[in-house]
Order: sequence, then structure tokens, then C-alpha cells
Amino acid sequence: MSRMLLTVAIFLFPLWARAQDVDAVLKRDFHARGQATMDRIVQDRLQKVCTATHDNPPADAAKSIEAEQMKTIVFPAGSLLGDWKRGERLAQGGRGLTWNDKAGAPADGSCYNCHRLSPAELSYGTIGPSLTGFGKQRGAGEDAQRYVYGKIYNAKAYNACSQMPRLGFSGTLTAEQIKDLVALLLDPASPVNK
Amino acid sequence: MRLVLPLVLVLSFPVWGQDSKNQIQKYRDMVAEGSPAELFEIEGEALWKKPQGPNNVSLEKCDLGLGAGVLKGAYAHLPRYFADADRVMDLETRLAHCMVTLQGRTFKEATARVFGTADRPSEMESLSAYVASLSRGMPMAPGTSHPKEKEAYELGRALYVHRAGPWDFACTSCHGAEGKRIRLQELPVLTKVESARAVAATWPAYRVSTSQFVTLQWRMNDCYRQMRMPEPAFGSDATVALIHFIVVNGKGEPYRGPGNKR
Amino acid sequence: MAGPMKMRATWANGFTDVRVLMTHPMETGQRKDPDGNLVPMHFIQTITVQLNGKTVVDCQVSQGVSRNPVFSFRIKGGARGDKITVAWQDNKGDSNSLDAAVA
Amino acid sequence: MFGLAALGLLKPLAALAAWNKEAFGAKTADAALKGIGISGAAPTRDVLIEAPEIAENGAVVPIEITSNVPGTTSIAVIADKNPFPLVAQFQFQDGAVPFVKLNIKMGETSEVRAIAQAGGKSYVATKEIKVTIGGCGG
Repeated sequence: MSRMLLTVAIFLFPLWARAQDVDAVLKRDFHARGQATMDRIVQDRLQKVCTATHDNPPADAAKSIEAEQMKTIVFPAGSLLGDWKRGERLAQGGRGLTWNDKAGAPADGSCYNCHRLSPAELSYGTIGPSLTGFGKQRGAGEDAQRYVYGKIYNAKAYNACSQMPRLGFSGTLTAEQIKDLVALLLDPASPVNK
Repeated sequence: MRLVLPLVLVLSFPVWGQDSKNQIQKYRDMVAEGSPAELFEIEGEALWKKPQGPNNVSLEKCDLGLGAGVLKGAYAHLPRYFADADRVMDLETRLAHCMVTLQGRTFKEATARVFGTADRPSEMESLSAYVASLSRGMPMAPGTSHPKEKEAYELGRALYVHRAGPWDFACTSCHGAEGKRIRLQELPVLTKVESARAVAATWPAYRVSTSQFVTLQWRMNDCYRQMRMPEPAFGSDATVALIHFIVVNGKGEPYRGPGNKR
Repeated sequence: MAGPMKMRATWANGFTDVRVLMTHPMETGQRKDPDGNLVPMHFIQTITVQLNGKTVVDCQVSQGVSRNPVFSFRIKGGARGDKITVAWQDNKGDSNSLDAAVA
Repeated sequence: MFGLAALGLLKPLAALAAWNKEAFGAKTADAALKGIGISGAAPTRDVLIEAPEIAENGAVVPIEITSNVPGTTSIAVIADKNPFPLVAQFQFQDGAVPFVKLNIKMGETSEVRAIAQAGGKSYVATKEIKVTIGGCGG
């Protein structure tokens, strides 16, 4: 543990001064608007390490972050398969957490922004991998359900500097919503698996 | 008939990939041919010459970097360091500066409504269209030699990779790897010369999805909104540094805007 | 007060090409403003294109034309220096017109 | 002042015919066609629709129409699934080429029809245009 911290510290030292500059600039040049309050500019450990290493953290740092993030995932009891139809609507929408979204209003998953899901939707992003046919390959068993639920809840538990938001951990999506997205990916009746 | 049918099926089946990419390019080309951006240039010219503010003077004596009132090529040399303000300024920040120093307006009043709507474009948007149009054909040559210009570039570089907010986003989250898109929109990697050149040469632009004229200050603002971050102040060092970073990375490209965006 | 128009008319190889831009909201009557109120229908209904005072294209359009309309037309004949006039009228009785010399 | 009015300089150019309220108010493509006096347009390759197959945004869909049918006097543009399908009708005379380029709105993926009239007959070309959902934009 301490060796790991030392590695990270040495790695980060030349970048420390610049990080301090950026923090000061953000504090001075940004202001709260709506629900987007100034506490959002404060980086957590993960964000600091990913920024300093340009998303290529040393292996031991990545491992320690992933373990730490894994502990944040709260799995509901019982089946994690919700309703794929509601999941499709969530995957299409992009609302939530911006300064002009109403605080506390239901958010969406923004999935199609970055992933291909149902082959019927032509307008899909490619920042993340294509998930078309995901359930056909992985099945819809308990392990697959837990993996997908966990990945949506906190993608950083599986890849420390992933570009995917921590949708459950950040409070963007509720447990019910994540279950609907799990169904969209895994349910054999979902268009993703047709 | 038996022979023809499979062939017809092959030809008419929508092939997603190269073909759709070509179709999107065709869409963009056709939209660009019929761009209403010129209408904003006309409005901007009228605003440039309109006496306003407590001093009731126009912006015609505004120094955008090439001397008082020189518009030709001025946009191509921005952002740059201005000794009278002792900081690096982009076009909009400089226009606001002139509204304050020449017209006697307060910064707050002059920038109260910088991002307009389709129904009512902002003064800043129309002015940007007009000033930028007068650099068409000229290579983008932002300031890079003054220490403060170097400082702004470095700050832009640091902000570009800075991950923060509830969704952990940096600019690189979307604009970090080549060939990526959000929905169908391709995402330029702004550290890459060719991508940055295309951006520097076409902003500000008419945005067809909202029928609005949009500027680089707007682009920075709306990216931070979608990054779920707090709002950057208009004309702040942070926004100017990012704009400077992008335009310097794309320097040398002849300006061909105001362009068209989805 | 109607916003600006812009026109370009060019002659080449026996044809005059006209491209005209108009500032207009082209409201469908189905859009809501930021306060949630329906924005009333407001759109151009007729457009006429004249060459030296003689109508060559007579258009009727609906709210299905995009905001800030752009049209291209082509006329066989014409000559450099000829006068092209484009005029529009909307459902509220607003109107605007613009002349351009063929270049 | 009086003189200017008499010269027609204060009044906009008058359109040849009043705006066709019935046709533009029609909610189906067939009713719109009826409104402009067209039934049974013959499919043809002589009317060309130049447009992208995929539109990034339905607010602006560029379309270019050319009629190579001899004696074409008008071209109508219809977007089948729009709330009011008839988008425009153009009458050509005195040297105007039956050609037009314009930007139309489309609420969803739909067939777009261009109908040319010539010598009392009508001819139609059809093209499907897919309207997609956008990302951040620009």
C-alpha cells in the first residue's frame, strides 16, 4: 500500500504544481448555477490520479482505485432484471445533473450517446463499445446481471479511468432505473438481443 | 425475376457504415451551401456601426489587435495578448472590452445576454459573425510569442485533460481519441493538428438544430454544462485559454467561416 | 420589422442562378417558448421572383420550410446587370423584398 | 408618397394567386394533393430529388428538385409524415427552369415526394429521408 502511494506520489510530483493552478483557476473562473454547485470542481482521488496520468495510471494505483470503487456498489436483493422497454427510453434520453436540469427530477442514462444498443437506432455513439447482442453472448444469468448492474452503477470499479460516468454512485440513476438498463442489455426479448 | 431479386435486396439494404458516413457528409455539404450565416453578418455590421452606451458611440474605433477600427484579418489573429488589458483575449472578450472602454457600458450590462436564442440572437453573436467574416481566406495566426500567450496555452492544455464533476469528465472524455462520435456527431481531437485546423477555420457558426448563431465562448459554456460542471464565466481566463489552445493547435488554416454546425 | 434578406444572382452559360436568404422564424404554432407557452404560427406564405419586373417563379410555402429560409432558383436567359427582385409575404401580413443586379 | 404607392413601391409584389389554405391545411398527403388539384400522379424518373438519405437534424433537411419533364409548370413538395404534409408549391413561367433548392423541416423519418405538373398531367418522384437524433452538436 505505502509503496503504491509512493509510486503515485513520485509520478504525480511534477504535475502537482499545475494541478494546483487549475484548481485555483476553476475556483476563480467558474460559478454555481442551478444544481451545478461549486463543490463539483473538487476532485476526488480517482479524478486526481486519472488527470495526472492522462488516464493511464500505474497498475497498482489502478488496482487500488478499482477496489475502493467496488466497495461503493450497492446491489439490490433479488433479480436485477427490470423492464427493457423502460430501459430503452432511459438509454435514449440525456437529461440529468446539468445546470438547467431541475434538481431531483428523474435523469436518463445517456447510453446511445456513446454506445450502439438496439440495431434499429441508427444514431448511436462510439465512445464506448457496441453493446448490440450483449445478452446473446453473456446470457441473462445472475453473474451477467451483477456485472452489468455493477458496471452501470460504478464503471470505475472495473476500469479506474474509464470515461463512463459512475451513474449509480453519482446519484444520476436509481436502482430501479439501473435494473431497467440491465434488462435492456440482457433480456432475450430486448431489441438489443434480437 | 428470380435472378434480379437478390441483387435488388443487396443494393437496397441499408448498409450502415461507410455509406451512412457519406450520407451524413452529403447532408452537411448541402446544408453548408444554404447557410443563413450571412444574415447574421448583415446584422453584425449594423451593430458594429450603431452608437450605443452612455458615450453613444459605435464600435468602429475598437482595436481588435491590428489597430483601431481595422477589421480585415483581425479575427485570424485572435486570441492574442492585449497590452491595454494586460491579458490574452478572444474575439468576444475583446468586443466586451471595447463596449466597456469605448461605449462606456459596464461589463455586466454588456455581457448580460451573450448567448441568444433563435428568436433573438445576441449582440455578441451577430458581431462575431461580422468580424469573423472579414478574415475569410486568411490563415489563422493567433498570438503565440508573448509570455502570457504561452501561459494561456499551457492553462488550456491543463484544462483539456482535467477530470472533475459528478460524471468525471474532462474535454478528453469526448475529444480524446480519434474516430469517436456522440450519436452521429464526430468528435474532433483538438490536440491533433488536422482536427484543430478544421475547428479553428469554421467557428463561429450557424447551428442548424437550434437555428442559432453560435460562438466559441458558447461552445465552451455548453460543453461544461454537458460535463455537469458549474458554469465558466464569459470571457474568463479559463474559457479564453481553452479557445486559445484549440486555435493555436489549428493555426495556419485559412479561415473559411462562419461555418455550419449540426 | 422584417429582418434582413440577402441575395446573389449570377449569370453563366445562358442561365441566371439566384440564391436568396430570408430572416424569418417560420413558426409552426406547435413550438413552446422557454416559459411553456405555445408560440403562435408565423410563417412566410408567398414568395415571388421577378426578372426585370416580370414574375418568373411564384411560390406558396408552409410552416414546413426551415427557419431562415434559403432558396435557389434558375432562370434560362437573363444577362449581367439585369434586375432580380424577390419578395415575400407572411401570414401576419409582414413582407420584405430585395433587388439585386445579376453579376 | 402617393406617387410611390401608385408605382407599387410601398406595396409588396402581389402573388399571382391567394395562398392555398385548403391544401396547406391538409393533414394527409392525399388530401394535400387533392387540394392542389392532383390525383394519380405517375411515378417517373424525370423528376429528380437530390437529398441526403440521412438528415442529422430534422429542423433543416436540404432538398433539390429538378423536373426534366418537358413543359413542367409547377413542382410541389410533400413530406408525408409532417403534421401538414404540403411544404411548398412553385409555379415556373417565362424562362424559369423547373428547379428549386430549399430546406424543409421533417418531424420524423418519412417519404418525401416531388410532384411536377406538365401539360395537364402530373408526375411524382419519391425518396425516403431518415431523420436522426443528435448529440451535443458542433
